[in-house]
Amino acid sequence: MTAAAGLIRRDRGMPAWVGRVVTQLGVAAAALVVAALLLLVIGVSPVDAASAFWSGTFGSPTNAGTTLTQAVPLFLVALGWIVADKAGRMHVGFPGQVVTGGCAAAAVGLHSGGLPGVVAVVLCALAGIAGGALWAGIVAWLWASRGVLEIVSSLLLNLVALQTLAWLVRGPLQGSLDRQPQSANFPASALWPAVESVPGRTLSYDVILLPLLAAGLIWVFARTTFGFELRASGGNLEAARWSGINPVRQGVTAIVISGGLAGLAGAALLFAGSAPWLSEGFEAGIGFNGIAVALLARNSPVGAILTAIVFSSLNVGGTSLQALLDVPSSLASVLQGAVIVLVLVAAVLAHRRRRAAPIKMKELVA
Amino acid sequence: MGVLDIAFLVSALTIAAPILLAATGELIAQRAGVMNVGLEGVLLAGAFAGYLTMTRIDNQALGFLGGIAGGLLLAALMGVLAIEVKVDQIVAGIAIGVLGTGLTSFLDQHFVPEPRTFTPLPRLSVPLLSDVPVLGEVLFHQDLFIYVTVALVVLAGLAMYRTTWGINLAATGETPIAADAAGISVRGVRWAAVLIAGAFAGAAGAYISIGDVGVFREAMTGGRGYLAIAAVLFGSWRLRGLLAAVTIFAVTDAVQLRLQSLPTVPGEVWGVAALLVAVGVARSRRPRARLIGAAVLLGLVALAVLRPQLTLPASLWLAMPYVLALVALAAGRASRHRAPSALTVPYIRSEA
Amino acid sequence: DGNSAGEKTDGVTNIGFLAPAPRNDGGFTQYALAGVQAAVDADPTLKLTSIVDNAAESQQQIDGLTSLAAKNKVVVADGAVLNKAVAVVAPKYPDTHFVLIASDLESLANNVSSVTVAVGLNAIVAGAVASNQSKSKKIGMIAGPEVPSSTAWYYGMKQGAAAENAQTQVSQAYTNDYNDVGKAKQAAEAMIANGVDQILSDLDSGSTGIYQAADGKAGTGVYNVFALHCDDNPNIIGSGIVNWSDVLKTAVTEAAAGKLPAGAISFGLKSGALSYQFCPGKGTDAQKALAEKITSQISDGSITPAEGVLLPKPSYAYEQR
Amino acid sequence: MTTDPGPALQLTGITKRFGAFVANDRIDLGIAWGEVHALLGENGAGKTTLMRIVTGLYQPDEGTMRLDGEPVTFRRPEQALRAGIGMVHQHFTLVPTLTELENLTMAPAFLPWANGRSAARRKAAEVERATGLRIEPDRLVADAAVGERQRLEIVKLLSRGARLLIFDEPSAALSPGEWDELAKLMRRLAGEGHAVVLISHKLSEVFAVADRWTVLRGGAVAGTGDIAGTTPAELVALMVGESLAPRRERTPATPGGPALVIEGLTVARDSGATALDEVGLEVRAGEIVGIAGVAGSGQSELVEAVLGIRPVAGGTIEIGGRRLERRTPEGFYAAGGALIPEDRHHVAVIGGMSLGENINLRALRHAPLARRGRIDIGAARVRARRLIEEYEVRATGEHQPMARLSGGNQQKAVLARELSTDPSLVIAVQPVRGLDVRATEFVYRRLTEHRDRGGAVLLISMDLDEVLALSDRIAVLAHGRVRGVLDAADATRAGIGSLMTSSEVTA
Ligand SMILES: Nc1ncnc2c1ncn2[C@@H]1O[C@H](COP(=O)(O)OP(=O)(O)OP(=O)(O)O)[C@@H](O)[C@H]1O
Ligand SMILES: Nc1ncnc2c1ncn2[C@@H]1O[C@H](COP(=O)(O)OP(=O)(O)OP(=O)(O)O)[C@@H](O)[C@H]1O
Ligand SMILES: [Mg+2]
Ligand SMILES: [Mg+2]
Repeated sequence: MTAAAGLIRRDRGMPAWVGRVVTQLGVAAAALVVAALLLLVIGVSPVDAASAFWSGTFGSPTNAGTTLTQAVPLFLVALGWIVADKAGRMHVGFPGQVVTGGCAAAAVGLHSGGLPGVVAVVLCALAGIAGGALWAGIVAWLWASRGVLEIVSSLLLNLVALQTLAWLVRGPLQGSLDRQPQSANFPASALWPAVESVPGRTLSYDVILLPLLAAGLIWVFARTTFGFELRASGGNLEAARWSGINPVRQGVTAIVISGGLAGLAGAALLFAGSAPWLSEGFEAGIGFNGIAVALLARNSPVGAILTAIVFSSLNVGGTSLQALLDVPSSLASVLQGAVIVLVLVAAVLAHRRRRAAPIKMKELVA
Repeated sequence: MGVLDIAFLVSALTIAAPILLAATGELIAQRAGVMNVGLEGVLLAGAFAGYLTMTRIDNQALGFLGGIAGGLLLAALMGVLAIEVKVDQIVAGIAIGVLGTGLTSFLDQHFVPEPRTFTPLPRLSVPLLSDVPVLGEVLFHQDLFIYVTVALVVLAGLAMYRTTWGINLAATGETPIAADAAGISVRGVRWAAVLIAGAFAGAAGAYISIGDVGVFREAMTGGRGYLAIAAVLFGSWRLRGLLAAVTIFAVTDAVQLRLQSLPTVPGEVWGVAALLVAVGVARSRRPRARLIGAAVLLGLVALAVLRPQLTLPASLWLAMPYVLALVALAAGRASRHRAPSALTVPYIRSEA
Repeated sequence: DGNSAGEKTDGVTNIGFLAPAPRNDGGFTQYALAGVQAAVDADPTLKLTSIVDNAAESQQQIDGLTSLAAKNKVVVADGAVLNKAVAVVAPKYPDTHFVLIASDLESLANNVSSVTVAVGLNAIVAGAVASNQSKSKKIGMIAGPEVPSSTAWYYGMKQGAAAENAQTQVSQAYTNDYNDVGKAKQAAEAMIANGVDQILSDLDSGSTGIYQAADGKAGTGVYNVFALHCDDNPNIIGSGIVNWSDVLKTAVTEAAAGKLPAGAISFGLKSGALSYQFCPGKGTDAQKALAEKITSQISDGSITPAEGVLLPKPSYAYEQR
Repeated sequence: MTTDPGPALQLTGITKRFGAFVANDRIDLGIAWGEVHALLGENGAGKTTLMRIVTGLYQPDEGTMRLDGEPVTFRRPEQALRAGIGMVHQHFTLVPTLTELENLTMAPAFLPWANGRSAARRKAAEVERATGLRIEPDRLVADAAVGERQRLEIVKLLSRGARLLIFDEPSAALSPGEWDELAKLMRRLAGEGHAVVLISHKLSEVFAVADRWTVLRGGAVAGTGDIAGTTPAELVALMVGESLAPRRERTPATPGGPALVIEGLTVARDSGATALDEVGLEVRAGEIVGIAGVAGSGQSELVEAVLGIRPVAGGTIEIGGRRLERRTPEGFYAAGGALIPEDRHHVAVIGGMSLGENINLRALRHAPLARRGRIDIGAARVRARRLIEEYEVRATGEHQPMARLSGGNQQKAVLARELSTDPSLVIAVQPVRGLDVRATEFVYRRLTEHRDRGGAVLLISMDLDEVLALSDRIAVLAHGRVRGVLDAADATRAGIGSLMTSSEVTA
């Protein structure tokens, strides 16, 4: 039986599969053409740009490490979205949860100077998870007991979290040089370990979370009653309730788990990146980009690994295009937007070919 | 000197107008089932296109038309993605947000390297009415955009609630197959709604740039697009709720800017907050909510009377409107007006 | 690997520039960039290779600085908020010289020069003049984000106003964005409604909003920072000039020649980087005399800057990751 | 009626494929003005698909349609509606958040600012004058009962000028009284020159109203003819391809201990009004107790209270001799309960999940399929396949998404799920709704076998024949009270009928 339906789709026969790849290659080519045209507009050679992009993202172990490490928070948020989405809860509170997770982790991290490394690292990660989960818990509580739509409350809570962060880095957590709105640096012992052999130690060990969590999540959805009940609640809340599942509990759990994942992403941003301090913009848009990662991967955890790396290379490569070829930052974001649009279209076209559209059983009146 | 003076009301109105117009457009689109989370990008497109037009043809009417065209352009992209290709609307919106921000600043650097400044829209006084004390100054001495916004919002309300088109719109967002079966073109209605949203957001963007201040800056919309979306959601997809939300957002923002220049929070602010809570308590039916509300009310009244030397950091003040909105949602009775059922769901006939 | 930092090739010294704000912000970033450009124009062996702007987030700043450092001999980091990012990147590229603008940190690394201007000193003069000009004895300052360089203007104005008239009240407001014109307009209107009649704008393009608010209320004086903008609006009285362009030109030229010492370098009134200037036809003789008096009092030390007027200099030990 | 009706609608060689699956196979069908044409066939035979083609919801892969001799193609429902063809779908095409009047007003708007409400009100009044169908304009559709919604659908079609009306299993949602009204309406419409297509699994209904019939089997036409010249047995044989074995004689029940005991149960409706008033009821092991009553007598509240999703104001519920303390669906099932709910679409199936997962929906959460929270996928697959086979669910496999199954087959999957958990008590509400004849027989046999094995069954149905045929005892529910409990042997239609409609005085 296909407990993994929706995660792993079986295709019959090669032609559909081939067609999908062909479509995706076609759209990738289109994306490249669009990018090349934009670059030509400002007089940058697309070949130079390609090589600058490559060298900035995967051209050296150092940069590849950066790209992979920065993919982790995106991936964590994407997983958060997938968990909530499977339970039918469409919340968009990831930016807020990344921020609160990061703040909680930072608050702990700043005071963990005396602790042994392992303890500090684990404590910070747990604080991040707790911070995100707690913030998501508000969304969950409002939904479960007050009937407030999760998309509404989570959107508002994002705005609250951002302002709270702005206050924290000027108030209680401010501790930087120059009284800038930044915290002090976290003690080195609290930073997440990095792979020694990569020059610059840009590859943090948290990349192992990518395969680990993806596999874990697939397993949970396909092979555990918890995952099954979660999906059932998301598929049809009333039917789940009538068959003895507590869909409210499942929904609350899913929202809280997804908040915890986003909170962990916040901790990863601060403790696994190369900027070990809390600053106002540290969330860097990964809350929403993580949703895009999940959706472009069609909510597949394995696909999310790839899309997260693609997204992170777009970010990192965009910066290196600016630094190496003087491509303006605005053009870098235009390229990013164009690539997302084209990838979206590719995903849908490839999907159409497969003729196995996911079913939204939008019941009519009855 | 006070916080809640005439200038304050005028300022709140100016803050509110573009958000209100963009939110009304977005409400129409969402009632048809299309959510554009990249509204910020559409606003920017309108702001830049209006400004660009002004740099070429120094005419405010044409400038606004340019802004509308800019908004329509990005909205049309949303339409193609959401209605034709049927991609996921949330990612499409994210992409549109990124594109709007990037494109406008790129084109700005390219086409208008030397920033220009234009005269903002002049204030027009409505004869006689503008002489009414306080209200006259606030309501009848405004620029044309604000009058037009009010007119458009009223029109949008009439269209949504008093016409066949409004019924079709609601049906398309709620049960597209029912609309389809009744002969309504789901695509047609969704396209119309998305384009109206684009035109409204484009005009609102043009107001932010050439209408209010006469300049364009990268990312100058400063999150107003997100506020507009929040207002639609917080307003439970109804025009009345949306108005309430925009009012809360604009008033708190205007208060916040005033409070920063004051050493302590003046008593009248607590008083107004107490008034708001009192209204909430009066409307609430749940005993527990009333109890909590009454306690909060008492606290606020105490603050208003005692006027303690209290001050709140600016960022926490800025968080207030959202906290207020959340409290209002939590205290309100579960409304039967929920999100349109088909919001963000592409309509594919064979799967309906 | 980073150590192969951009050397002089063909006798050309490459310069890179990174800013958290947009390059055409009509203010701080734009003036700094103009200074770099002036240095490059003046010396054919200097070349501005790339500009990374809008780098608002720490990780992105580090990535940008890293890429720039690999390719350039001199890297300008335009804003004190970049201090930590510079502290991370600089030690990895000992052959690249980092010029950190608007920061006064002493010892980040021995290839980093923190170049700043004591803007607060200028604010004392501006505060005294504004207080003298004010009829309501209420003056104010509007800035973008609440950061030390902005609060320095506030505290300086406060000190200067107190020196001129102990009754004068000084208020402050932050729009959180140097370039949000609409917000600036709202903030200025709010101040004016509260009786403030002299406003100093520590904003970039946001200043336009203050002009428009002042236009609506005759008799309101506006003061700029960085440069004179007298043509922009008739209400402008003067400006607390901060000559970032000159500072940057000097710093970049020296850094390219290897002559800029590491550590904090602060420019002040004596160097000419700071000065208070009136717009043509503005300012009474008494006010001009007042400005000169205050300036010389600061210079000779009879006015010592109050707390918050100068940027803090914490002792700071960076722990490298 | 015209002298020469002629073919109003002529389908020739209509074929529709879903992927490799052929749902309609070269179908020829003629429908004349002035007739009620019954479209019959087993679950999954392709009836709904064919009618969706006729109304422009699907495009045929092959074949042509002629309306009054003119070739027509409908690419969307509007075109069909313009040509005068409308359909009352099994799942209504109404907008629940709008009022009934607004649902009528909903139409392509040529002038965006026009308000069609008053015109719609006028048209509704015209339809009422012509047919007697009355709507309540200002009521939200969400608040309307199923029969009322169906009436609204019909008014909608008539007011839009439909001349050929298609009804897809209309009686499935109706009480017998409502059905009688609908039947009369169909006859009247046909008498006025309309054409009516009726899809139904109940031959009694077909013989009561239809003039002609067409039977589909496996997507192809198996036969067509006049009602007058045929018998139910003949049609059944055509539908299933063989003649059905006659129903076995019922053995008398041998009731054991109490399986479900309800005492003094008082439950409120959503609106706060009393739905059940001190209801007492006992179902013993080894017997089938039927509950008869007109729709809205409190049946759904009774089910929801026993299941544990509706708060009770007073009274006790015991299952298997144990009183349920914290009443939750989980507790109900744990006590050995099973439930075939009435509203399959909303509360019984999960359309986005596979058939297999739906069949195992409850079993997957306990041993033997799951141990310590981990699912044994292999065992689950085997079980799903066995049940699909045993309950004759027509599907491409256990992977097929539930929403892609025909209505009847979804119902069979629900039956398989509920009856396979070895329950001591089965609550079956309208268990054969939407099922074809053979499947109906199958379900009746299953319920009876369950009883014979010592299980208890509480059968709730609006169909008095069903209650009479299956029950050992019959409780009559009216206005939230049990008006009497009869032994099936003594029960007559008339006796039950008078209890069902009894007023407050008799108690
Ligand atoms: N089975 C399907 N799978 C995917 N997309 C579909 C399917 N059926 C229809 N569509 C898409 O839905 C849209 C409308 O479909 P169709 O062409 O059948 O309607 P139409 O007659 O054009 O309707 P209208 O003119 O009212 O919009 C088209 O963009 C089509 O690509
Ligand atoms: N969209 C679809 N995709 C794939 N298969 C489908 C689709 N719609 C229907 N089918 C299949 O086509 C067959 C015919 O379905 P249809 O709904 O027409 O049956 P029906 O005769 O109306 O049955 P019932 O009496 O159960 O309502 C079924 O086997 C069903 O699974
Ligand atoms: Mg059917
Ligand atoms: Mg078409």
